Amino acid sequence: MTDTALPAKRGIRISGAFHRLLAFSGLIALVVVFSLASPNFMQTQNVLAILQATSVNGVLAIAATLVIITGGIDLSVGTLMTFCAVIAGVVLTYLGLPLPLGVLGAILAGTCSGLVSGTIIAKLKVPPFIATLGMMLILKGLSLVISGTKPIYFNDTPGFTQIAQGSLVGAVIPAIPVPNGVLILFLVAGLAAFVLGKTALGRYTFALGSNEEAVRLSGVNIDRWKIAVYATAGGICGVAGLLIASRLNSAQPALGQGYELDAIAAVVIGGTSLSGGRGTVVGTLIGALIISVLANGLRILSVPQEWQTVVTGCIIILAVYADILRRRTL
Amino acid sequence: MTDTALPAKRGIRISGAFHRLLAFSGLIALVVVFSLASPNFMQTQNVLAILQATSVNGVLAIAATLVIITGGIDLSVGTLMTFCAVIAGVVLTYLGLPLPLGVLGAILAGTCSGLVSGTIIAKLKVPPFIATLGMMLILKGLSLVISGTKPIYFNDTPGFTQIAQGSLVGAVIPAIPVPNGVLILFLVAGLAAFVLGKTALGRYTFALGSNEEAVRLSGVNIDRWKIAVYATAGGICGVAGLLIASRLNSAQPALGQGYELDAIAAVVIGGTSLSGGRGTVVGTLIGALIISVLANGLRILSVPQEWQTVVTGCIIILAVYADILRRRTL
Amino acid sequence: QESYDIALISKGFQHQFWQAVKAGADKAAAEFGATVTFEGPETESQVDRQMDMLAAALSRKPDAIGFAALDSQAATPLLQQAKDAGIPVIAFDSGVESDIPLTTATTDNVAAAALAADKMAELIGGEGKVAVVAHDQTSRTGIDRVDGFVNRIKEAYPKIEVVSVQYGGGDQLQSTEITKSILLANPDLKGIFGANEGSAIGVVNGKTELGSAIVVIGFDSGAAQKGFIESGAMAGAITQNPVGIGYETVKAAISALKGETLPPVIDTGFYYYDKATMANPEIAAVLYD
Amino acid sequence: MGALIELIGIGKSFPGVRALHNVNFDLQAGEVHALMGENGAGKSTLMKILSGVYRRDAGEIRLDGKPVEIASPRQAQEMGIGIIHQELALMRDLTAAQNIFIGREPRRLGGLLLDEGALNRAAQAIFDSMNLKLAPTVPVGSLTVAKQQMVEIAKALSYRSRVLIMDEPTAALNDIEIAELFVIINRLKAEGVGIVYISHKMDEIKRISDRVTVMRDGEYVGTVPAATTSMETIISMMVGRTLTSEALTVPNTSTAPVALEVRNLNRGRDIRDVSFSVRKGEILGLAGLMGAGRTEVARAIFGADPRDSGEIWVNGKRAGISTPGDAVHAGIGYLSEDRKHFGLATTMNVRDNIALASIARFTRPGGLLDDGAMHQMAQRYIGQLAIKTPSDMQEARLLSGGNQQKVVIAKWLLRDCDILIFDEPTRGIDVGAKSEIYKLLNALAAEGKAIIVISSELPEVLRLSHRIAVMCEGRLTGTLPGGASQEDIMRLATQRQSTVAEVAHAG
Ligand SMILES: Nc1ncnc2c1ncn2[C@@H]1O[C@H](COP(=O)(O)OP(=O)(O)OP(=O)(O)O)[C@@H](O)[C@H]1O
Ligand SMILES: Nc1ncnc2c1ncn2[C@@H]1O[C@H](COP(=O)(O)OP(=O)(O)OP(=O)(O)O)[C@@H](O)[C@H]1O
Ligand SMILES: [Mg+2]
Ligand SMILES: [Mg+2]
Repeated sequence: MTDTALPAKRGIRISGAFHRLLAFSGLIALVVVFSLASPNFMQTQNVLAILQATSVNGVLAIAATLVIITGGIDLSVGTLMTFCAVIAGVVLTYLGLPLPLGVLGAILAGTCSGLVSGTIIAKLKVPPFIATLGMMLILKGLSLVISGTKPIYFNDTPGFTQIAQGSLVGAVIPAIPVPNGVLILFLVAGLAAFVLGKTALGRYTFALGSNEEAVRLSGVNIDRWKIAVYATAGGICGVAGLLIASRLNSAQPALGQGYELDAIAAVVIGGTSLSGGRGTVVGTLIGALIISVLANGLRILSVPQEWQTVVTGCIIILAVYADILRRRTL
Repeated sequence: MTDTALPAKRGIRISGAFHRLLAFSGLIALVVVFSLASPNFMQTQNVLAILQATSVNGVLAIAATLVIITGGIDLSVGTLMTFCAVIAGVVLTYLGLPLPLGVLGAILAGTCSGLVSGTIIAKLKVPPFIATLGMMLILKGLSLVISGTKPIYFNDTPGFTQIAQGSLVGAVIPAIPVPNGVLILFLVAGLAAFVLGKTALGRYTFALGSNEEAVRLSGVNIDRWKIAVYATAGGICGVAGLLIASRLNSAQPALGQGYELDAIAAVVIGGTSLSGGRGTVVGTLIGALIISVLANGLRILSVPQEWQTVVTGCIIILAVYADILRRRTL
Repeated sequence: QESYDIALISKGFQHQFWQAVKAGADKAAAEFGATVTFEGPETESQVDRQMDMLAAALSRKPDAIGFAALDSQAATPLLQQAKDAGIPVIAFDSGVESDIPLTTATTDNVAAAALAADKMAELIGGEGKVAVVAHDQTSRTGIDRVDGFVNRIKEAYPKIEVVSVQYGGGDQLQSTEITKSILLANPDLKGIFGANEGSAIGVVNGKTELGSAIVVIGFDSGAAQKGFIESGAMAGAITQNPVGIGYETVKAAISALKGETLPPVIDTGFYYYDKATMANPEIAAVLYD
Repeated sequence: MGALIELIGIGKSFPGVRALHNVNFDLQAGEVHALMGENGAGKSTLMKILSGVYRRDAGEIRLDGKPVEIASPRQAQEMGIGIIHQELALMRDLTAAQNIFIGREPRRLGGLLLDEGALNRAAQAIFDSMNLKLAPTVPVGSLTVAKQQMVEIAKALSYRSRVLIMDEPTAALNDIEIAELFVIINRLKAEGVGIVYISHKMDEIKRISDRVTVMRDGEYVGTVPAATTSMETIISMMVGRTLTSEALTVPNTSTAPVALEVRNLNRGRDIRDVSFSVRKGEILGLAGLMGAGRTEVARAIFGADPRDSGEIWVNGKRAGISTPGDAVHAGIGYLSEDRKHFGLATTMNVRDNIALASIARFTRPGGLLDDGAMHQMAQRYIGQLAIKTPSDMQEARLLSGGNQQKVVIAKWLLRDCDILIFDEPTRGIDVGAKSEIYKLLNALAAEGKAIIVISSELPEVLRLSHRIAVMCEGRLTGTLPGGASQEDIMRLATQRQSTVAEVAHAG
């Protein structure tokens, strides 16, 4: 049996790597098409602009990925991001505390909000869709209340814009001034991939999405782990809040609603199933990149806005369809 | 054992009726609270206003219910509604054809679009979330393109506003001028409940959501039925398109995005599970009513808008939680 | 005989106001031999989406940029990039806290809304309850128009009370429902100010559905509002000059490209119009369908 | 020859697995042809090819001597080939009758409406013909696995096929129901229906089959007549060696401390005042008919369902168990009877499934998992239980039914609980592996663990139990010593409460 098992195992490994390579195919196809269509597309500045545009949605999508793998859904990622940005504004501008406390405040606010959602879902058994829809509205309202329906500017905290807009890479290699926001995206992605792949939290995330009842009957405290997943996702939304606030040098309290759809779209385009149990962070990153490459490319080509929407819709369906075909043939 | 099965069956029937009665409890609680808080709330006119405000979202939610029972999701209901309204505008205003053709055109446009979504989902195996997200964007863009990004007015078709705003009931009983839009909502609800309960299409709708693979293994052509469900839902969105166009006496091409969330929320508040296999039209109606009672009541009480959002979020969670408690104790 | 490539980044796209701005820009483009693109985010709160649009426009290396900032500060780094690349920037609709834009083609929304308040006071006889249905709680135009109206009432008309200010996102249907709630909660209401086109249409819809006779003052134009004013359902409306804004923006951009100097502000003006004055050539010129 | 079905040289591969290679099989009208083989031998795969679920890679299918292509379940149905799948394929939200007639609902008003009355009557007729007491209107999701299986059988019968494939139809049934099924099978046989019968219950093969085809590792081994071939021969064809079976030896555990004591357990109508105890080193068999409430007792002890009253004492201390987590913490493990819904995380791999109850043991400080140790652990159990899988990274859903069951068993072995409750532990497991599991349970008992075995197979209960507790209608009707006779057990298992019968009669 080992004789037949071994080559099989190797076969799987190869096709695994091959898979991952091909998963980029939709993205690569888009990049190639746009590069051919416009000489401006592949210029450093534009590539950086695309990456920068991906950072916020990418981080939100990573948060959504965790939750979706458990078989849940998080509609509150967008407004939670805003809420965290507002909290950072309160800490830094209204209270005048130093930068690290603002960063901590935002991430803590996100984690706490995630704890609340998670508790409502795990303990009260409210379906994730409803619990996070409710939280989405609550956080949206609270952001307006706390900020007094006005943007909070970070003019008193000079370093704040550096969080997303500065470039540590640019300081070393001036030719490619990758903004810190993009670094943070990759950092968060790396961390999330690590958590999903190597830690108990990650293993339970997949297990919950695969068969929650089986996990419960294995003696696992599923409530605790579920809450942990939502809290982690909340913390990640806090990072997204910092990124967007830093990019805009302000906490815009009305922003955020509708962003959950883009985030979830990135997750699903990236091959994560909404029914839970499967998913990868790399896929989500690719999904987020597909969305922003598409938006940027169509703009660069000066496609009229109403047609941009049509084309985006078509390409999203085609990209996912291509991915399905690929998996089927392999 | 039939001996034990029979009383159980009776038990289920009784608790079934009881259930349905209690399902209203969240709604009734809201109504009671608002009636006590404001003398204006329970006036005929305001009740009619609430019903009228439910009509569009209610019809969309019924469309979404069908799809959600199959275990799918339809994000395109909002923009499809707009698209159908625009088609009605083209038929009636641009082409100057008679009213019935406009009605037919809108419903046909919805059905065709549903056919397309359904085909993408059933034949290309694209997940419903992606397929309908794509359609949402495509339809949004097409509405703008077709209308030339301008509203289309129905001033040349005098009867058009009567579709939603006239009152057949009022003509008979002048004291309660229930707008036709509300009648249409209940008509659509009745039809949908009938289809779900009594026809093959309804049976397969539940069966698909319950265990698609089992249906396939039973030799049923699941693709055909799935497409039929999406097409039916599309047709219902066409009705919603007529309702909104009639209320606004115009097809507003920019409207529609975001409406899907309210529709899906109504479905889930109404107790239909997003994982498919279960759901009722009555529940969806109650869900839609809860949403509009809440919005109306808070406005009547002149609650500041940012707090309206917060309170809405809380009450949605509480309403669903109350429903869960009720089911647990029964 | 080159054709200039001008990118306009606006605050919105689908709304009639922005379509009118676009029409004005297209008109100037045709006149002066330029191509313009026109883009704007979904809602006026999506500041970051606007940044992405501006960044993409910069990557395209247009000859000039027109920019209607959703937030007065957020775009500063990108505008600096434009300046460094030698791309002239013209602000329109709202100003930017920056000296990079060469000029700003704009309406004074506060003053325009104050005029609406004056007209409202006049029409309801200087006393009673009024309400506002606006489009956006946090956008510049939303804030300015609500503040302009409410503050003017407070300052000049002590016997008038603004009982409710609610926001419907500029969505006609939602504004209709809001209006109905306000009317039902305040049966003695005298008038409502609809602070943009969608809100104003919603207010009239709500009023007609309930058969109320309150005074409605709208904002902007469009076929529906013009129709309402004609039929008397709406008393009158403030109009800006969106076509003029678009036209002046493109014209200013081309002047800049030709090296001409520009005034710091191009005031495109606003007017109050009603059934009587609608046909005046001066007014008719700034109304759009 | 006039064979109804001939499968010639069938081959089928899945990524990483060669499931079938050059397999031959033929079926005559009016015969019961048993298909035998170890877990993962390829029986289900072969039958899925015959019923249009999978496409074959190689070989030929002949129906009435003519080559045919079977591209979909529907085509198979149209050719008169019906199948009862090993993994239940029911729509849990629909009623029993709706499940049976899915796709063939009686209509009224010219096809516009479903005729629900006719549907239920037709289902009732089938149930009656099966001697099955089940309301057609009951939602299938609320039925126990056994009753779901009966619904599947009813569904297959309703097609009136010429060829009926039964893939482990009796895995979840008890003796009485099996007897009913065999009556049906004999009737069908007399009507000229050809039946393919897959089972791991060796006694059944002798009772009903005419011929036996044996497969091993995806290959055809041979076909023999059932009547004249000894069981040992068939088993050695399957396993490739002869098995030795040990007789039951009941150790003296009367002085061993009590490990688990259940006092006055109550839960609705399902559990009524159940009390019993198990000592260290003892295997307690829990016998009863379907619906007797054994599963309910096990779930209540384990904290999977809330109980109305009753106490659970572990090692002389009262254990406050309200969740499965509490139970596992107190040292109790429970292997569920329904592996698909309550046992396996089907989209996860074999390794993670085995580790599922013991993740904490592989977690290093900081929450990091020791994947190397998990791999070694998984390899150990894959070897010990002979789990047939290409690697420990294979998704559990891709394993054969019996191998999935082994994975769930491995999960609880790894967890190393002091008290183990096994609910139908050998469901769908082949003879070879079954005897391995019996040895394993004996060894665990010898180590001093307390074990409760729930089984619907009386021989299994008798073969394993040191003591046998028997349940009927939620009550414990008696406890028998190990080695008691089947008649004694059946007497207790049918000891209904007279009052209950009266109430039911009045209703
Ligand atoms: N869809 C699939 N993908 C990959 N491997 C599969 C798939 N289906 C079956 N297999 C593998 O094919 C082999 C044969 O499986 P099959 O289900 O036919 O076994 P079986 O003889 O029915 O076993 P059991 O008695 O346990 O039910 C097994 O090794 C199984 O893991
Ligand atoms: N999910 C359920 N919902 C409602 N009733 C149930 C459910 N599961 C079981 N029951 C009922 O509980 C009682 C006992 O259940 P069950 O058949 O599992 O007992 P058992 O002795 O374990 O039988 P088995 O022989 O199947 O192991 C039966 O009356 C059954 O109908
Ligand atoms: Mg099998
Ligand atoms: Mg049982």
